[in-house]
Amino acid sequence: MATLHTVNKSPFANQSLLSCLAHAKDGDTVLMIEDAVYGAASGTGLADAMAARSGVNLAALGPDLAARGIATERLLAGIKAVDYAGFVELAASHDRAQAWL
Amino acid sequence: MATLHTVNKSPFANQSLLSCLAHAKDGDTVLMIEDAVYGAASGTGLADAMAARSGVNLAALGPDLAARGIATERLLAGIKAVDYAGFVELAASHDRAQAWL
Amino acid sequence: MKFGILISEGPYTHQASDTAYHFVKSALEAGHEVPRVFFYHDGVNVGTRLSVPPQDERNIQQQWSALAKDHGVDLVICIAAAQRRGMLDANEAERQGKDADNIAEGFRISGLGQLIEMGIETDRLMTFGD
Amino acid sequence: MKFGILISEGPYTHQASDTAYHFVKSALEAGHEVPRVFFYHDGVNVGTRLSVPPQDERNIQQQWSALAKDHGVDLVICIAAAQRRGMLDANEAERQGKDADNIAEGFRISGLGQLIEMGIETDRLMTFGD
Amino acid sequence: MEDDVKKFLYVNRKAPYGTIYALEALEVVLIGAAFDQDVSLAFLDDGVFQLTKSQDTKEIGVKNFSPTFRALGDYEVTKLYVEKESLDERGLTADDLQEIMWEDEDDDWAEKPSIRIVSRAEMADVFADQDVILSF
Amino acid sequence: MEDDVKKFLYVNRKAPYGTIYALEALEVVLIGAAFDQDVSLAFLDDGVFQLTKSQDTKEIGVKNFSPTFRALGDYEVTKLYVEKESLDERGLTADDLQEIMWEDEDDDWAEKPSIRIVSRAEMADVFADQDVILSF
Repeated sequence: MATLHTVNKSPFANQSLLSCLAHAKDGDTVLMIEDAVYGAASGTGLADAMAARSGVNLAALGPDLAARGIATERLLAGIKAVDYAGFVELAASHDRAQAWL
Repeated sequence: MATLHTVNKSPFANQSLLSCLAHAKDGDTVLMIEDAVYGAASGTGLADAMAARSGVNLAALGPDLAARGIATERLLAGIKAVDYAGFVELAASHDRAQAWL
Repeated sequence: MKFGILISEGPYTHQASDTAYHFVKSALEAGHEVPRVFFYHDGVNVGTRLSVPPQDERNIQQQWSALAKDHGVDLVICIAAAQRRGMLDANEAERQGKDADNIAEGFRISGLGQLIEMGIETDRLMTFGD
Repeated sequence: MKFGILISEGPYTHQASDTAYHFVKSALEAGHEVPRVFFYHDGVNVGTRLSVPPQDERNIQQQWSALAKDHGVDLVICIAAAQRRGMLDANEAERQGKDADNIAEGFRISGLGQLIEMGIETDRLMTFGD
Repeated sequence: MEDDVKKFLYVNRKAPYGTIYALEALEVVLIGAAFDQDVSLAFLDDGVFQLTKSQDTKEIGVKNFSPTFRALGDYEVTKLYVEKESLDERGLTADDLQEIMWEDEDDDWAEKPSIRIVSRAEMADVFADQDVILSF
Repeated sequence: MEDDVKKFLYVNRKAPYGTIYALEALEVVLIGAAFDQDVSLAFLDDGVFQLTKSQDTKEIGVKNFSPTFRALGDYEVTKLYVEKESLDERGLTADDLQEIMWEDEDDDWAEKPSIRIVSRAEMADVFADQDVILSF
């Protein structure tokens, strides 16, 4: 009974990603889309907060990463890039979706 | 040659107020309007960050405080409540206005 | 699986309606059903037929209207949100005494009950907003 | 003193256009001049004459149109932002081959140069957005 | 509870008045109440500001919709979860929130509070227990 | 500099593509360049993301406007202030940004970089030196 959480705001401007991570349960997936994908990069001031939630699956939308020039090599360890079809699969394979607007 | 800075986003959700405070110069005024007035209340997790910028004049828009149920007694020490006419006076008496959107 | 889609932001200004479009297209290609998309808040503005985006940009309204036509997706604009924001169909325009309407083909105006119904009748509700 | 006003968000969804309205009214009451208000981004949506807000809510478009009439404030909607978002006057509708227009009285559509000109010719530029 | 009843959660994370999301979320809740589903509301992050007392919007010229929360009991919307950590960070306590009551017809119409202050961990449990989550 | 020239600053604090502000800000800069004012651009907070290399928007179906920054020199827009602290927090260095050049006609058309990396304190000085500040 896992939840797919989607976050779409830059974590450098907005608290939504941190709030989402604080509420996600082990086994849930947090998918970063749109401006939230900036949170998927390594070497930022947020990397520690992201790494701390080790029980949660982290993913980022590849088309949004590419649009923002974030190469796959720059992703934090453990973050999986998915395309729109992968987004649909995640939505279908979890029991509910929660958007952190 | 002072600047009137306006901030309109809740500092609990968004970094704009903190960024504004980090860039305001001594003698400038930071006016909190709309959802930013939540930052003017005492007893919050942000009160220390607000108090640290002692060279900057802090003000909050009274009509927005009232709308959000923040009584004048709850304001942080040193924050002045102004009405729309006071907002206009601040805009006229400073040399420029900068909106932190 | 049946997906219900809620779009809460307007076109061009926020990426929400673009992301939703790519999600819906991919879901349909994967064999899922998307019986309805509900437009709420500024999302109602997606349905205007009066927009003229630059020629080198996508036309968001036309993308949605094409999905409605090709896949029978029911595009519902919330009437209460639409009234505040000046989105009207011919019926509403007449009822409100307005001299023009602006809803594009494939979109229809209806009540918030359609959103709840979508939540009840689909397997998964996806929200795209800001 | 002459104030120029830039409004960057749409009506009802964000408070920006309300705050700007109260600011402009107070500035005029204090004897200042507000020669122009420029509507950009979703701010262009303030100028639709098709909105029908609930009866117990303010009518934002009518508030602005009244200021234009009573105080000669020039309400300018950016043409490029308006085209993306489906805001047209009768001329633009004809030029673009659209069958309807939706700009309210007191508003006019013009280019971004009017924003720069406002910055040059006023003493203080105030921005209301999100 | 019948099998065709779904658990609907309305999640409120935004402050009122600066944007319209809080008001339009409440409009969905009122319409949704007619559908006989199992409805809960969650207030966390800036959403807790929606429930504060003494809101007076006269001077900003915007409708004060906060009294409507007190009418939710009449619509059989009686579960308003409010996150304690969100209150704490904002310098608020339960006393700063409106009193919102409902009448329990199974308990001789006793008046009971609709607001349930929960921890962040309990809020996460509320989220994980839903069929449909509507976020505003 | 003539007396009727004002110092215009365009402040960019938002990331591209998630919202349209960055693109529409650039459209103002291009039009504004025709007015012979003293123009500067500031990039801080998430605004620094606008200038990064290798943006490829094909899959999101949105126009990639990042190459337009490289054309600003042709419009005599040659002062792009970028805040170092904002880069640092985001794990970026000057090497992650596009090379944006302009030709100095007073110096035998020498190519010079338009991007000037400044500290937060220097950015505050840039702000305090303006006549008109347009924020996006």
